[in-house]
Amino acid sequence: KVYYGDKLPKWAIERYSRQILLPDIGVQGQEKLCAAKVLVVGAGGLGCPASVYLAGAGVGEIGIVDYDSVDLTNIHRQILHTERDQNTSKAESAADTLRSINSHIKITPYTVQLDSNNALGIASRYDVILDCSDNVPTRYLLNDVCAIAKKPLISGSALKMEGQLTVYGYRADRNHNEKDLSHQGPCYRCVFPNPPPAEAVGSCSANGVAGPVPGVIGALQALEAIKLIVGQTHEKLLVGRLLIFDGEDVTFRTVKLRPRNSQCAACSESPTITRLVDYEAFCKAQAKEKDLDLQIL
Amino acid sequence: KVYYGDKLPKWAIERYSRQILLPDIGVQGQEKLCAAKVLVVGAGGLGCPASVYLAGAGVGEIGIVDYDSVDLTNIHRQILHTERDQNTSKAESAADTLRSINSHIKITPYTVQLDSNNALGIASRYDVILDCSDNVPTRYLLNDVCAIAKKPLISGSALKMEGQLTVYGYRADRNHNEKDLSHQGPCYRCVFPNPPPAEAVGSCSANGVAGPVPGVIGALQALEAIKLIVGQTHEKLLVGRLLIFDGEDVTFRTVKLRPRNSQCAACSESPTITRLVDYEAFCKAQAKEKDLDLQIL
Amino acid sequence: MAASVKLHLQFGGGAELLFDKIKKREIELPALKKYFPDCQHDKWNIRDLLVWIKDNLLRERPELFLQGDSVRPGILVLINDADWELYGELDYELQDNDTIMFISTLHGG
Amino acid sequence: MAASVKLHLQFGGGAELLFDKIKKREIELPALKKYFPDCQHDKWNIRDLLVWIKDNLLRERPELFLQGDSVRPGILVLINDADWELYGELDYELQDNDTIMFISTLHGG
Ligand SMILES: [Zn+2]
Ligand SMILES: [Zn+2]
Repeated sequence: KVYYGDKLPKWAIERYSRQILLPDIGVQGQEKLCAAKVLVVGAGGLGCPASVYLAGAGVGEIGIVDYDSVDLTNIHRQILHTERDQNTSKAESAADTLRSINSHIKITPYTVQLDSNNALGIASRYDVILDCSDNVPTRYLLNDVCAIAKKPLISGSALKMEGQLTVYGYRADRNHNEKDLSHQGPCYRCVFPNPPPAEAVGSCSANGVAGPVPGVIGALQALEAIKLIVGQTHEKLLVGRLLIFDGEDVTFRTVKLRPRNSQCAACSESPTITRLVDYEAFCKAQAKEKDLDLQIL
Repeated sequence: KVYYGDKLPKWAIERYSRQILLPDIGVQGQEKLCAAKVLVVGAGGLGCPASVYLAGAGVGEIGIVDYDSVDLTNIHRQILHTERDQNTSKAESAADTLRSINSHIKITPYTVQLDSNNALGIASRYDVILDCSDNVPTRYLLNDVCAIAKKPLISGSALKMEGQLTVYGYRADRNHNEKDLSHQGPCYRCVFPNPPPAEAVGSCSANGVAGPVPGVIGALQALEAIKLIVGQTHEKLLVGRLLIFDGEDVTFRTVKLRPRNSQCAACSESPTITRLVDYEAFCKAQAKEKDLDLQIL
Repeated sequence: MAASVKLHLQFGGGAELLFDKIKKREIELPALKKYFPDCQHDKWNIRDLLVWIKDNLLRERPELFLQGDSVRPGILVLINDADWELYGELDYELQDNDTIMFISTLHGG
Repeated sequence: MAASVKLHLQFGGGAELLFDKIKKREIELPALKKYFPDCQHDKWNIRDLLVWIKDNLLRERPELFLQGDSVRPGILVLINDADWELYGELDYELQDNDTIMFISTLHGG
């Protein structure tokens, strides 16, 4: 290989030039992106736009997890799947599209339901986890995985015309640009120690979602992942801040979250959760989206 | 054809169910989407995400204009093009991907440089225009086209880590949900009567852009188009409001623009611009993106 | 005796469905002792506000909004765009013109 | 004689590149007559502020920010998140704690 500069080959300098030009990325940032490994959990409305921008940016390894297969009702928002992909694995379908966009990176599809037995093994292969899932048990599972494995979790969600986004479990000690290396952002359990009652939880299949809404949140998840990988500090990231988007009138607000809880069951110095539990039991809910009763139409 | 309800066939009710469930869309809104015609000008960083969500939503006809061909440096943000599409027409490449996502809609690629001779002819076939272009002359051209043809213009832009979005030329008289049918939003010339000096204008190829930034803005352009088509009123749309996004720290703000200028050269009752002019001369700039000088790398 | 308090209430993330689907409301609370004659303190706090909301605004299924004397898990309370935990949660004394927001967390994707 | 005025200045869309790449600044303007002894009016307006910015903050290529006594075409001036045209443009009298934002319009895609 012919290297240009220290590590990046010349083709990469040219191919990624539009982002290398950004002062916040540069050649060094691109080297970090090319070396980074990101796990995207969910190949749906959030995971599709998130992973397509990560692949475009040249993130070296992308894992994409989804147990489900492509349904025709997914396609309005799950932009990596085509009509021909119906009834095939979402993870495989997404991976195929991502490979066609960037043949220089490694894409690993996981057609599995993430659970307490397999999650740590899969997540430990990656540096950053994106929560693009669609149910409460998986969100607590991923939080605890990230707390145990000490990985940042970029958590997006979308329903109807609204979306939410924040970065959980950020640790400054991984980033030498930080002044205070002891800074840690809150985790999901710091803010939400208890799960919501199952009957209060909506789902895209039961309540609907406008396609561009997860599109916005998923793209922002990719942006936060890129910023995190190139070493932006916590003030620039959505650490300890929650973005709330309402597409109904296109309003965004960023609210300040509580700091990390020094007694948190998951992320404190002496956590009570030291291994994964049964999240469907903890949340009294299934780790899959609620189904739509088509009778209501 | 078997119709379900008044007009929508049963397959469409099922396929688009996730957005039909939304109170703001419903079966009536979906009928409007299936009957709508949207022109997307630019198959780049904004036009790709914008058109993919419009195709997903079932917009009946989508035109996509781009004179350019796919370059490897585009792919990080122009998510409808794959590595195999290099050097082919961007409009054709985008159209092919959109067709694979939705075979029930009509996609028309236009591999032309939009100019004063062809713009009105193309735009008059559509109900709503999305400005996903990348240069100042095309932005003034599209504004005047929309003023003359009385079409709303959903204008997005992105550069480096920032994005902007607003709806120009909105006319309440096309929307029977509006209380005041005389309301008109400002056009681009109402706010910016004179073009900027050419040396003050940045471009994605010269200044760079983070891929997810046009991803966010393009998805929001699609959302505004969907809301406009289903009949949301101007208070809910970015009419007379400009969204400003800074990805550096993920801040969004919505600022209030001036109202329509009753003396506006383009959109007033007695406009001085009654036919298209030479926009490259008016802007003292070429209607194409500034090129990157790769020497600087 | 403390005066009345004007508040901006906001509901989102689905919490508005329990409140006639209205996302933004301007309310004016009467003097606290007028509303709760037996109350031991002088100024409205969030705990009092939740009772007032239950009495005056909550249309259906209070268990989807309240649990005990607090909000149910999964609803984030924001006082002027900051997590209420930063301000003492239920004991925060409401100030004139405060914006109090109740956001249901979303889990869809 | 009018007192000093504190302002939040913000630059975006590339306009910050002319100001040491700093997007947000807190500034305090001295009493107007102190800065412009020959001035015929008492209170700072935007016209005065632009001169002050040129003298004190603008590092390079003033023609990319100013044109005549106003800002160049393509820069939107916002007074507390509203287009300055709604407030009299150059003649708007600055109030303590105003946020004045200069946003370059973007054209990329
Ligand atoms: Zn925690
Ligand atoms: Zn006008």
